[in-house]
Amino acid sequence: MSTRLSRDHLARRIAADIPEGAYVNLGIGAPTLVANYLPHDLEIILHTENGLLGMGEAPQPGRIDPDLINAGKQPVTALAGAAYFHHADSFAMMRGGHLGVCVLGAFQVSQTGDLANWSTGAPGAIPAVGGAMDLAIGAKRVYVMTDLLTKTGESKLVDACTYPLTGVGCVNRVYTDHAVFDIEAGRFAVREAFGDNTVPSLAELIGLELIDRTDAAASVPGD
Amino acid sequence: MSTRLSRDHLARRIAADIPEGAYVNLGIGAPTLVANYLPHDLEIILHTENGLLGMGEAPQPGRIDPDLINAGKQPVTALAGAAYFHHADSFAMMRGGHLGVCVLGAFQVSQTGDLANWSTGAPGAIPAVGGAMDLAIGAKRVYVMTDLLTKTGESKLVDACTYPLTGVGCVNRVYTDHAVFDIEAGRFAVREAFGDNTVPSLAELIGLELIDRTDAAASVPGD
Amino acid sequence: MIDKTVTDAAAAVAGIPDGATVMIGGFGRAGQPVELIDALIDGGATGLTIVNNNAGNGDTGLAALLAKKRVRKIVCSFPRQHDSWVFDELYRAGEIELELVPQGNLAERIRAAGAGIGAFFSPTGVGTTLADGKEERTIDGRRYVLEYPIRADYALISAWKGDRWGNLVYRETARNFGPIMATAAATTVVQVDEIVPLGALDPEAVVTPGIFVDRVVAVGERPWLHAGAFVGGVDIEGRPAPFEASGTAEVEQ
Amino acid sequence: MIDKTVTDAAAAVAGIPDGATVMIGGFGRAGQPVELIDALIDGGATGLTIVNNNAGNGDTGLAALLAKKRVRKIVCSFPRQHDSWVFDELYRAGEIELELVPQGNLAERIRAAGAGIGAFFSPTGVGTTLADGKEERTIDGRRYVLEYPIRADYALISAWKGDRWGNLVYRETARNFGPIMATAAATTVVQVDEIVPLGALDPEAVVTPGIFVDRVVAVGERPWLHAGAFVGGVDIEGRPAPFEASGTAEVEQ
Repeated sequence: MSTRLSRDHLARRIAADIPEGAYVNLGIGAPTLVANYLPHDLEIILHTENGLLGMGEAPQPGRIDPDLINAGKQPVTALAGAAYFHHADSFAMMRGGHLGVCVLGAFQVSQTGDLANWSTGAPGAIPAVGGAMDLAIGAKRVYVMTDLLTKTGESKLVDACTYPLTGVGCVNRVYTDHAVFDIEAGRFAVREAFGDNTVPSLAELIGLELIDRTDAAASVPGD
Repeated sequence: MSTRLSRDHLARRIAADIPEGAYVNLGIGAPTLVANYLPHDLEIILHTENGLLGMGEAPQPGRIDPDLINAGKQPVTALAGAAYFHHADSFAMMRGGHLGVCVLGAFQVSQTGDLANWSTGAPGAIPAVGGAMDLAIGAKRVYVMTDLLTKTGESKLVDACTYPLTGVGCVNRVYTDHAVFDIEAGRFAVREAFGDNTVPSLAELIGLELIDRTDAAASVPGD
Repeated sequence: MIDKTVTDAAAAVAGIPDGATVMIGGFGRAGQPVELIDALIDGGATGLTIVNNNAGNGDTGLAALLAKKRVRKIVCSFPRQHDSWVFDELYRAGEIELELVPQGNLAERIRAAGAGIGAFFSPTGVGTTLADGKEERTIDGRRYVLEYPIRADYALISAWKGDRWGNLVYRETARNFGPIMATAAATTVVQVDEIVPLGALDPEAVVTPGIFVDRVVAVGERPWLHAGAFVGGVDIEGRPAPFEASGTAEVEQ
Repeated sequence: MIDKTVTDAAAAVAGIPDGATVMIGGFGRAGQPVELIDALIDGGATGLTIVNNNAGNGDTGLAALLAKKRVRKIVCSFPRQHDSWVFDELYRAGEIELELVPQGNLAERIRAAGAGIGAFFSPTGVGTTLADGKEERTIDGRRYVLEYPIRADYALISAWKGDRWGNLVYRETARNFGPIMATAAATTVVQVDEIVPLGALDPEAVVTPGIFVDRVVAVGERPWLHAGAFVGGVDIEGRPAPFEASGTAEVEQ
């Protein structure tokens, strides 16, 4: 049994890779946890697709403002220095490549960087895509935050996605509970293996050949 | 010698056709005169392509504000109820068909409604188009204000334009110093002949068959 | 004198015919023009095509319109939510048609309609099932799909303050789709908290110039404001909620 | 701490290389970033491609840059004006290349670059010589030409006030091309009258969010303002001008 990071630890790990001054969009679900671990002494500007740059923390219960929500429709606050804008401008910002980083959940990521995170394609399921496809192709760096394995033990890192795609060749890095992977020329490259995970043990779990980049110096991603 | 309206009288004549509540863009040059004859008791909202709805009169000399100009780069004022916006929004407003009326000058108008007003095509001339092509295709009703004849006596109303086009099939009405013409199914229709001009005398000046609509009830253009 | 104000929501939505395409502003509940939707329900129009980011929340507003079976088709990006049970049931019963559009393409297609753009190449959705059957082109080495404008007969939106010329300002993230929908409909109808005198809105801060607006109706101040200032004391759905010092907020996810 | 402010115009334009494409804001003189242009001249970069609505007025600002023969090509909608003698002479001598673009296509192409749109179908210019060689398509019975984005290496723009995050507000029609150029350049440089504390700009009224801005420099209050209020007393070129009660303004046409 290999070491697995808790979801909160993984959020902390991702937060550590986000530099001061970055413009960041955190997808709904687990990625929103990353906000809890961004250092308070650094200025990192959060974008929410529904028209706000400079999103702050959740309000106190008595101070909920139904006009001020995030993409998950949760109440939020706005920082000094925030700006509001309409939806066409908000998605122009995303599509135009102005966001430095987005963090998204995933059902599957392929070794060519394809992302599937919006639909299982199950018959009868009600589809809903929201802004996922815009984020996937828009941010300068697209990070995925996910468990490595499904509940039934299959790898979410795959040769080719079987679920409907969100974006083609768009993922730069995958943060999983077992390890951090970069996408390098059509292959997964292990950048950091957590605990007793090793490149060979990860390759066995995933069923793909992996590049070993665990000796690479920790890099600060550009934004 | 036929009766000719002065430029100011023609501006007054055009102003009389603009209903309250209309959103209007007046092209640079002679069309700007129309503003002088819009009734003060009616609210008519002037658009200037450089980012203002609700343009007012020229300022007093000591109150010139270089930040507040019209498309002709003359100093103007802004009315209560005005709004500023950037160039993409301003031209979206034009291109999207939201302006009710624009009034443009012309070198030539063809009987199919083609407009030529931006270039004589003379060799060595420096071309400049500005917003003319956007206005020509954008406003719901495109009015032209012009002398009927050039200085050398040729008709500016023509079978087909010989000057470079500004827009194709875009003109709805031509206000000239001799008469007012509508474009009807590929022909000029005389709507109103000034003074001793008649449909036959106008046809002779222009050299084209004209439709006689001088008995049509004066209509208020829609916006 | 130009006066686009009308006295009540019924007058504001008057004339919307059966079969109309109606854009409805809002992102979830924020900016949803609930009073206009209620008036639309009362007006009886049916067979509608609705354009909205979502497909209704809870049992009010857009969800209530759906529940009355007035909607033939919905164009949206994110129908499935924890509180979209009205839509979910209609969809599973095959009683409503869904056109699913990625949110940014939805916004840009609405803008394109208002801006007179015939079509545009978007990188969003390329290679996905939502681009099936769409024209694709590679420009400067990047793949794009061709997207067409979305126009409407009516737009029903919610703003914060408006004047009799129809100039509008919004409030926080309730701005969302309002400004672009206002540009894309033949008739734009707006509910505001308050109609202010002409000149009271800063011309530098007007978000929707009146040229895009046809009718404005005041519906009174939203419950979490008092005299224009935020006072809170509501839950995320805007219902008055007495909070204990130790209380926890009801939070959607 | 994020601090995009720089101490002087020279630092603001540092690094602009020979051959760069530089967008310069302004419509005529309004909103023209004269101090940044002067710094660009002092910096010595040459062989530039300039994107601006016009091609310079009088002998200052953009005209001065042209006069120094630093500009290889200009992309604009309206080069010929009563005071564009610098450009006129260069053009007639064949010393500058001109790409003439209808103003709305210029604006929309700049916006498209900032918004990640690959190309768009515009009705403007259809059937004219300015559409020669462009792809044409009829959509829903209307003719359109395909227009591509205009991107830049640098944008030099002028705003009224900014903060250290780069949030900007503009003043009146000096807003013009600033907000869209800010989105379309790899590096956006802004001159403002004044840098205000973070939080001093109303988030509802910010026109350019800081995400689009890289460097901000304060150049002092424009001569026709005092403490943020309009006081006038200048001519249309912004020069102090003692006006008689009976005086006439110098007016451009």
